[in-house]
Amino acid sequence: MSEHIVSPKLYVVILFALMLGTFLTVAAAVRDFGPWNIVIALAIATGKATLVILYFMHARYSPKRTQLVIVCSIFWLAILLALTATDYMTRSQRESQIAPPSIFYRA
Amino acid sequence: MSNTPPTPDELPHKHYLNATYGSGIRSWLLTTDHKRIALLYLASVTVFFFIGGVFATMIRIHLLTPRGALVTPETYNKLFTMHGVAMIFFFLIPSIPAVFGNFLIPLMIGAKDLAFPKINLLSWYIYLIGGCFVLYSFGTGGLDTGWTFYTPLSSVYSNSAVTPAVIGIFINGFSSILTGLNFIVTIHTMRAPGMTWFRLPLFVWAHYATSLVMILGTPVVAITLLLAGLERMFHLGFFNPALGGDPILFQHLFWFYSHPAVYIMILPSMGVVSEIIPTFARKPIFGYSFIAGSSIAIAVIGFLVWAHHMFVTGESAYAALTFSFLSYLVAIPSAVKVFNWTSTLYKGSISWDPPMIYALGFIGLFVIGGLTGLFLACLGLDIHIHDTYFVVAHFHYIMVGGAVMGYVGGLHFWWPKITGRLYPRSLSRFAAIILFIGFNLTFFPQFILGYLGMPRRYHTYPPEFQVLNVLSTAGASILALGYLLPMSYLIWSMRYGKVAGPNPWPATGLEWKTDSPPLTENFEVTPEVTWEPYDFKSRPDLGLETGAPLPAPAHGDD
Amino acid sequence: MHRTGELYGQFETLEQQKESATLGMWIFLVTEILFFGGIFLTYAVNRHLYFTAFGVGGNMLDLRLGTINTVVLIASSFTMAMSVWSAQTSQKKWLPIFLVLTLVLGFVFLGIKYVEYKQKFDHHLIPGHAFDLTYRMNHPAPGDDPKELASERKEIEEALATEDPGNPQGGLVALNSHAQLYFSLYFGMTGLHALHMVVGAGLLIWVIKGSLKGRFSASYNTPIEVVGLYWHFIDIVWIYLFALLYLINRHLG
Amino acid sequence: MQSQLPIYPEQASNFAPHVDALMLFITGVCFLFALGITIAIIIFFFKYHRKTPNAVGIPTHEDSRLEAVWMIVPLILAMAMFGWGAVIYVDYRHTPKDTLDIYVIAKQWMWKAQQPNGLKEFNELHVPMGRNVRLVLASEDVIHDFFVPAFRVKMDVVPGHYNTMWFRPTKAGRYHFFCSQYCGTNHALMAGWVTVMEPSDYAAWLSGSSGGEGNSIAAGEKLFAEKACITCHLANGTGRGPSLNGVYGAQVLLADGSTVTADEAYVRESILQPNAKIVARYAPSMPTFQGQLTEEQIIALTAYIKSLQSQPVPAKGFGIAPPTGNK
Repeated sequence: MSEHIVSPKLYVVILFALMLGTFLTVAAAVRDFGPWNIVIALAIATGKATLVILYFMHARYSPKRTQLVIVCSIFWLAILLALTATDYMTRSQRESQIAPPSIFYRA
Repeated sequence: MSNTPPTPDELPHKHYLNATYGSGIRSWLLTTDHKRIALLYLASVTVFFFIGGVFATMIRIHLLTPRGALVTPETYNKLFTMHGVAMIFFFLIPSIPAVFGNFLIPLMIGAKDLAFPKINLLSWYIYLIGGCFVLYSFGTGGLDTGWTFYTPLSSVYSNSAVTPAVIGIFINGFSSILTGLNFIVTIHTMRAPGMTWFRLPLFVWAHYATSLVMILGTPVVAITLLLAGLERMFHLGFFNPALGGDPILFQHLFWFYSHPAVYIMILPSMGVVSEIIPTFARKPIFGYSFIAGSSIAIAVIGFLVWAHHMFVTGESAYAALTFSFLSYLVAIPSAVKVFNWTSTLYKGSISWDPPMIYALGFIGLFVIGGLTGLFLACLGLDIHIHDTYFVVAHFHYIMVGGAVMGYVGGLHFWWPKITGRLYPRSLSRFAAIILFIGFNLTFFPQFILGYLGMPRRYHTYPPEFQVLNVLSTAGASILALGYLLPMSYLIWSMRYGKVAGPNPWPATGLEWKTDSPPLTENFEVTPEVTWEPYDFKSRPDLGLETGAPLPAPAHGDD
Repeated sequence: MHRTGELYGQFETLEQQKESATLGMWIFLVTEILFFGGIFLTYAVNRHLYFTAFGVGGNMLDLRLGTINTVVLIASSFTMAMSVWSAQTSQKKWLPIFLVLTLVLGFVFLGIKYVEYKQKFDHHLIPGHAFDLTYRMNHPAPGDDPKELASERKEIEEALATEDPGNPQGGLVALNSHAQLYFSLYFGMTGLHALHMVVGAGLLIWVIKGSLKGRFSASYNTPIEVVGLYWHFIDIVWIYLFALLYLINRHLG
Repeated sequence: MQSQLPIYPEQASNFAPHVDALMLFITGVCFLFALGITIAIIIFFFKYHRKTPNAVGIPTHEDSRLEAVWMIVPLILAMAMFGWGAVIYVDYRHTPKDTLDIYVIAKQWMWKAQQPNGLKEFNELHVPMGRNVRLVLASEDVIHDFFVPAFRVKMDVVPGHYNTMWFRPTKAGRYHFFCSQYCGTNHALMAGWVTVMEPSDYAAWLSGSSGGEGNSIAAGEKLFAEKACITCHLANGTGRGPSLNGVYGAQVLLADGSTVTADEAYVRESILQPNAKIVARYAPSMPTFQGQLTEEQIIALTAYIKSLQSQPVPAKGFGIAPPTGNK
């Protein structure tokens, strides 16, 4: 197994990219983009995380098996979040509109 | 009687049991030999099995009369909770993987040990520490939340020792994670030359799938129980509605692990059966790649079905429909396995050795357990049978009828390898039949009880349910005999049993190509695999159908 | 099992050993992802349910310190990457230097975290009976920026109006209770993260010792590589924590 | 009437026949599968029993078409089960518009229900036959579950949420309801009776004298707590006084060995002159309430104790005399 050695130059470039990302995300957070604020914040965070995984953690140069492990972990995290969301995002609003009678309040 | 060719008179001169690294007990407690660690697990899960078994016995005696014959409501609630916790977290989940998986995976793939022997020992110690916490909880006030720890009952209202139990299960989770991690890495990197993925024994495939569930599911239940524990200790509100939290979220997180955990229990058992059936039918297993693939499919689809435990919580109707649909999908790979096992018997040369009786018993019970799962996955029907004895019967068919039957069957199959000795053949076949009958008598009436509407976890019940409860208790006493019998003759055989020789059945796996009991290093030289799995025809070394005498008898004492 | 030099007895070759160790660490990180996944899900659901209160809570964090900490941790990830490079190229002089730098940055991070926790304690933002979202607003310390306090007051008042319109007293109870959920999650998530940092620091000390003895080189650097993976993972978790905990609702402030 | 050993509960709601039909379908399919597998295994087991010790089996080759068949056929049957179940489920979750709403509150370990006219009931629920009834469920503490086997309905009662369920009773009678989500110590005692009445009877019951009884039960329960009766007469029998569950109308065993029927007069006497008739195994520790209760309050307390008649008696800590031989 010949090991791929990433050059320090590339590490410095990644470092600057990550710093840039940090300032961008703070700058974006203090402006109002409505519902897009959270999307922007998470997109930048994901971009930063991807850089760390690909270069600092050498995933780009790793064997297929390691890459598969990474994809699997993201997939299972997505299962956890998405399938739970099927419940929370489709809850019927009817229950909350029931006007409770007085018996529902404790004396 | 029929076949008593010469057997070796003594065990091999040197093996893992008598190899000394330092003195007596220390050589066991500090061992990194996967085979010795397996035996450490065997001893400790047996302890928990008997603790859980005592609780189960008391539950069944209590339910003899409608008003409860034995204990107070508080005690009854503690009994079924502690029965569940001991059996699920400390017996069923570690049982086959930690005992047989540990012992056999390196042998089966031709490795000297697991990839991380020290971590392997560490996971046993973690298991022990977790176990001590849980025993501490049992001893100081017990536990009365149900093994599911539903909030806010567990985090606010229960007056029992919830905190140490939750900590114990949290700690124990890491034992499971490390075991799974060790198996996956070992199967990936430690295979002997020639041992390709599709030459792996199906037992190894099943453990690969099990390990996936262990590493992907266990961390979620660990964090969930940690949050519930913190909630109880510091009055936080993650899952407590009085403080704004959502108790349904706890159930989502809990079942994300705890449903796949059922597959941690049953997949290894399926692996055991997939070894036993071709060995005793003496022909290659039918549909190897489908059985291997179905293990992985079960592990993956098993993660997509958890909210079928929550159909009556008021979860969204869309979520319920999604999860019901996905739950039906997981039935297909299980069915594939059953059909392939049955087809393997066709045109086989079937021996009636004890492991085979256990394996066929497993199929019978697993079929009932699996098919009743179809009832529970059905939305329209689950509303009625949810949280009744129907569910209790269903999961006992899977976990006890399936997983434990496979465990005991595996014990009979590999006992000669583990100890180097044989056990009484007729007695063990008798025990297998007793176990099968006792089990059905105990749990089949509970299906009817459930459909009649008897809710689970009731210490007292309306009198019209008594007849079926008495039947069930009667069955439980037969079942208890079915467990005590193997326990006693297996212990007896450790000293007095006939010497087995390296390959008594004979079977085709690599584990049978080394001594019984094996060397500490497993093999004198790293083996090279040139044959397909379960191929008896191209294995002249087994001495079958070539006119040469069998190297060793199946069993010779009757 | 016997050990021959750097090769453990269960392995045939060093390559197989390194492959196993790296794969083992990656799989461990998978479990870590799902471990944090559970608490992220708890966060997501509660944020979905109590959007306003989580916004108010998030704005009570110190954005300046949070940003500095993010920079510190990213820098430490960089020095860790450089340590791996030093080991791979047998730069035995540089390796301990980069490792110690990583460790120092890690401690700086934990120090700043301590300062933040201390602040929250002073402002009565620790979940429990003393929790009071309005404490700082009503008991300003001498050094507090009046403009900041005024915006905090305005924000709480706006939030009260949405929590329970027409019932400020009930609204405050609800807001406090939901903000407590936010802070429970804040302490839970950052606390778990900090715990991982402490474990990482322990691992770093272990490899620093080895590096001073000159054990690691181009032919044997598995421990450095594996510790590096773990350290980068901690960095990734923080990148998300920063976005989710500190930046929820800054634009309203 | 049902036989001695029924295998399904009575069918008393609109859902029951559909659920039972579905049950029958799934049972049939599963039975055929299990039968097929069992017969195959038994035949192979005997037919291919090893003839000679060295015999090996004849390899059979993997057949993708066969595998496909036994994946697709079960899948089709499974989808049929899913579809049928889904149809019934949608019916469960789709509440009709014209419902009679009854509010049900669960707490450890009892049920309270409030009828549309404000009438309250404890561990009892009266519903008219043929009307669509919607229950709105709330919990004061932990998760409970309202389960009526005869109606084939069940819904969790989750604190912090309002869950609803609906059904249309189709057969007059009294049916068990249970709490089927484990909720702590007396989970099993958290059960009661649903009474399905003819609509006219129901209307009469709602407005009639029994309605007053319902209100006085509520008042009695309140008094039971206010006057601290509840601190000694714990329902689970662990208190200093006997549990009052099931005592009304039963024979009470007294300290002197005699028995007395727990009727209204006895209850009244026990409240006003507690030491007149001491229950066996209990100390005379109850204070008198003479002059502290109005007549109305005594009637309310009596009505409440009467309402506990249907409650399960705890295993220990009750005053009821053991049954005598001739009954």
